[in-house]
Amino acid sequence: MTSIGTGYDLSNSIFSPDGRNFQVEYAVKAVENGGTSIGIRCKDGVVLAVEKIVTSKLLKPGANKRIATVDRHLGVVYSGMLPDGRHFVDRARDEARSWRDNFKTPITTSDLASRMGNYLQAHTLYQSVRPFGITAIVGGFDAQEELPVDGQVGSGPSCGAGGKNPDKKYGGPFLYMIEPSGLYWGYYGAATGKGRQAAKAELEKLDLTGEGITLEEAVKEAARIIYVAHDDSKDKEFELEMSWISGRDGPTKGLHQEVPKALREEAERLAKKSLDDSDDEEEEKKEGDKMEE
Amino acid sequence: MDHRPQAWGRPRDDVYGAYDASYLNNSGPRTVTQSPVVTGTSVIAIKYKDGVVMAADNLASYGSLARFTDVKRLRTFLDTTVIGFGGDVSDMQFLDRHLKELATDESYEVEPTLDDEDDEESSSSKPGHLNAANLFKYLQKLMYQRRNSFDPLWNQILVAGLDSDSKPFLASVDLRGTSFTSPSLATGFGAALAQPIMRKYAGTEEDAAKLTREQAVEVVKECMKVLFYRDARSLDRYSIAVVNKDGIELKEDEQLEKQSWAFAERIKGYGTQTV
Amino acid sequence: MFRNNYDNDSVTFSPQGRIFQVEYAAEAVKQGSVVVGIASKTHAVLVAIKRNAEELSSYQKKLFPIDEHVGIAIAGLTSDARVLSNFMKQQCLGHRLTYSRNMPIRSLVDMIGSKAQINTQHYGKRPYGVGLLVAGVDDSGPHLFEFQPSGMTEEMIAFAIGARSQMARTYLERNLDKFKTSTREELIEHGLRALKESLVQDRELTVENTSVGVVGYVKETKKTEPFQVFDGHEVQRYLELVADDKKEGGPQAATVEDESTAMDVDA
Amino acid sequence: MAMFSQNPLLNGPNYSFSEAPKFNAPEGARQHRFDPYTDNGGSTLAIAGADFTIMAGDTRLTSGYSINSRFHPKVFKIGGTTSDQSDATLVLSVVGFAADGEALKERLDAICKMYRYRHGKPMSVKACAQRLSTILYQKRFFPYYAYAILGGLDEEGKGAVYSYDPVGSYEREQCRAGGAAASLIMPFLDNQVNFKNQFIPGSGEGHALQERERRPLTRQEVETLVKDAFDGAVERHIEVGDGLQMMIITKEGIEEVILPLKRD
Repeated sequence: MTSIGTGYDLSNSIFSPDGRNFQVEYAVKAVENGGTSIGIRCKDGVVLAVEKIVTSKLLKPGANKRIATVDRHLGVVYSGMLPDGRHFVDRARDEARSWRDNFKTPITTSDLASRMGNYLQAHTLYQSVRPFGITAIVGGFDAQEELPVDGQVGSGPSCGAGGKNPDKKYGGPFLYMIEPSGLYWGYYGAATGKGRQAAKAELEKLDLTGEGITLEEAVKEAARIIYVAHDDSKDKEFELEMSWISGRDGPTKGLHQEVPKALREEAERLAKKSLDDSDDEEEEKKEGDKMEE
Repeated sequence: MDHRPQAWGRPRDDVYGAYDASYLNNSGPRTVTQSPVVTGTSVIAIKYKDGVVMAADNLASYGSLARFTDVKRLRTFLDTTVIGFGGDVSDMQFLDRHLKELATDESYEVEPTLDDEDDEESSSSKPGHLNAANLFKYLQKLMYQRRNSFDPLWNQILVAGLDSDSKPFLASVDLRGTSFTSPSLATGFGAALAQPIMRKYAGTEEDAAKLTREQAVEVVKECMKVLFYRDARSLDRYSIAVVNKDGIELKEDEQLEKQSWAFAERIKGYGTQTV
Repeated sequence: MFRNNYDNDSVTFSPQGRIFQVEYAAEAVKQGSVVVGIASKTHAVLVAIKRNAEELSSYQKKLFPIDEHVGIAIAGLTSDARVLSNFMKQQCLGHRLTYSRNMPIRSLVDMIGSKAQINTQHYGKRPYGVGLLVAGVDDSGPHLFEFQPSGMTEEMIAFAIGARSQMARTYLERNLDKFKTSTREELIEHGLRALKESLVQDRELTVENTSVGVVGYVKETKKTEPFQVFDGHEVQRYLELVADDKKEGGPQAATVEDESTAMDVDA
Repeated sequence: MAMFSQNPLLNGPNYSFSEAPKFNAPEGARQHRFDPYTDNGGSTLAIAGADFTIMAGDTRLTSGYSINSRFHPKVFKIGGTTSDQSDATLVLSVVGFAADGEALKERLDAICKMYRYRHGKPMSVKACAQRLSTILYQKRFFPYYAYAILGGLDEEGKGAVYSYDPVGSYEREQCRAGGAAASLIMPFLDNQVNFKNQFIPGSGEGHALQERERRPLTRQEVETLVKDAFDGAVERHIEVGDGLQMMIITKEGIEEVILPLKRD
């Protein structure tokens, strides 16, 4: 690391000779030692999941939620410095509200991602602030139907397309991930935090880009991936939290909600089972190699 | 040809005459609208044994013109509270949007209940969520604050639901922030026409607690009919809501029935008689 | 590695992604004397060891009522605690005036959480040097929250912070499953026993150095048993609950705390 | 109905103050400006005894000729640490414009609560009286349109009544009636509490006739006076009726009594 001792890594917004902002890179380190969080975009919705490391047995089980709702149709999960994550969520909720005040319609997922990306990027421009110590995954379902404008009275004109292009499809599920630098991309599957490598490997195995998987499958896959990602730091106990969003005719009726307890427990049972099966396969493989020597 | 920018995109003065800007108020203090434009008429409500029945017609009048006939003047909040708006419709829309944002904030506080297994939570008293009494206090402060800044929300609002002890709650607040509660309430014309009728059935809290749901709905429908007879800014299509601990049943397109205009014959000047 | 360049202010990340100023602030919490909190289905309890600067001086107050349904136990810089408790008091009063109900404990705690977070992200600001245990009741029953200088706030079944609080936490972990159905007196007893675990061997619980705070919630009637702090002789009846395993040699005089306290820590 | 009617004279009985907007306004002034005030009727009464104070008020709330509510209390315990005010020591009654009355009560209550939080003891009635005066005067040019009366026990445990005008001028008195029927009740109190125009028969001729000697009234006598005062007021004033709310402040605490009044 050419940074330490050169003095270029001491304050924010300073470029090192090779063009890097080390404070942002150090912020990414803070993200990496947080619990794993993932998002999966399926064809009829989005699933978010997070591995909440249980820091003390005295914590009240199920009380400390990490996945937050922004507006009603958007979910945010994050890894890294949790107070930074809460500040991120507060700001996201303000952005969603100001959008509604101006346009009288819910904010789209891409617009929220863009605004939050700007907010994080702004924290890399000045020495008076430090970058955010989180990477956030934003999942949402933008309305496909023509929603009545908030507070609308009467049903409006009955003729004409109302400015909509009839053959263009609007809305649908969206997934974005925003890094401390403010950089964000759209994803089919996103993962961050300690177990992100293992999680990414598992996500790539799923057929997310082609025909896509259903919401129910995604809930089961998400649980399994979190268990796999958690696998290496086996000692620490963890609590799985999952949320999902579907279209208006789907199970959550367009709202971002926590996955019901029964469904989550079922998904966890399958995840543990598939984890044990894959352990047995490794034993057989090892014995196989021994036999060959 | 006058190429100066002020002339761009404007009808020519030499053809149409100089522009009359007298209606603009470019001197004097910034003023806000202080009179109702599109208005809704009475909202009436009555308590009964397990909850509250509320009704309001679907008319929005523009002065004496029956301008909009499908305006929903009963709005719901978090399916625990029904809010009825009399007075200015644009202020109603603003308040409805504002309450929707308040409901969104409420949905952020996802409260794990005491214990998942031991008690079913009725919708009206979901722990942590604002009930009707809480929402009423909020609205009362909002209306009073707007009155203090001489920029009032020109409404009289009825709020119905359950209070913190899960008992029926009904209260009213108006554009000045004046608020009060009573076993039955009515705004506008309803205060003069409907209240005397409703008070026969729900004069005191004890009387109201004896009313069944059917009786309460019947009384409210009777009053809506009387109001249609006598209030010149009323309509025969209305919305009616029943709220109790199981939530809200809202019907937004009821037709007034059992009308009988026989009494009109006796009114001098009606139709052809000259007596 | 080179810790001293990265720990001057709260806007500098170290190469491992840590903010040392926030971690040092957490140390200030450990300077304060130990406090314990426990929540059950019907009550939330706070107990605290109070310290005096010298033999003849008064004892530092540790439990503060914020509103009729919520109170806090503090560990660390008392001045920071005063700023936070005044803020919490105003928020609860404002909430009650606006909604006429007990302010939900979670939203109250989130407020001081985001307040504290800001102090860890802007130059020229410093983290709060105090940790809080917030015990209260609202429509969804009793709650116990821990607040840390980093802005981290979490809901607990029981917890302890302050000097040697690890011993108290070990006691709490051993008796974890008893708390949910404990009665009001049992909760206080558990709290005091946990406190005793954290005492330096020759010190003990006395009416001078022990404070008890209790708040309750009756689910059927939705009534709140207001938050109340018991000090001095009012604590005697609770001390008797845990007087059974008193060490021989009778009550020694309370020796003065030996650690030197740099700042005006709550001793 | 009265609220939306364009005709100002229909704006209800103009007993307490004339609210009819002027029509002969100079050119350019708007005709129908928003009037932030209204009169919600009702009446209050406070009498201080030797070791008690009674604060009373009717529970009717009106606007114009309609009754809004038959039970809208005007007398409030303030300064308690809990929302049920079980340990409150002061009582405030407000009458006039109900929204201002409620706002005033909530502000004073919040201030008393903060005082108790900061000083560890309840506010004395004397201190609270002065604080209320400053609250009222802060809005001297957009007043709280409410006639406030503050009741409690002074440092020596004697009954204390402080009465106010809407902008904060105040005075400690033996008794005071406020609101719509004040003009009916106050003379009754002068005669029955302060024994005005009552003379000892045969005690002298002309100026030598001695006035009846004033003595502190017992609690029972005062309660009867309050009931009679309100029964009289209800008979002759349409804005008073439905219910009588009384709060009796003694050193044991504050007792509340609710009695029916005529509902016509």
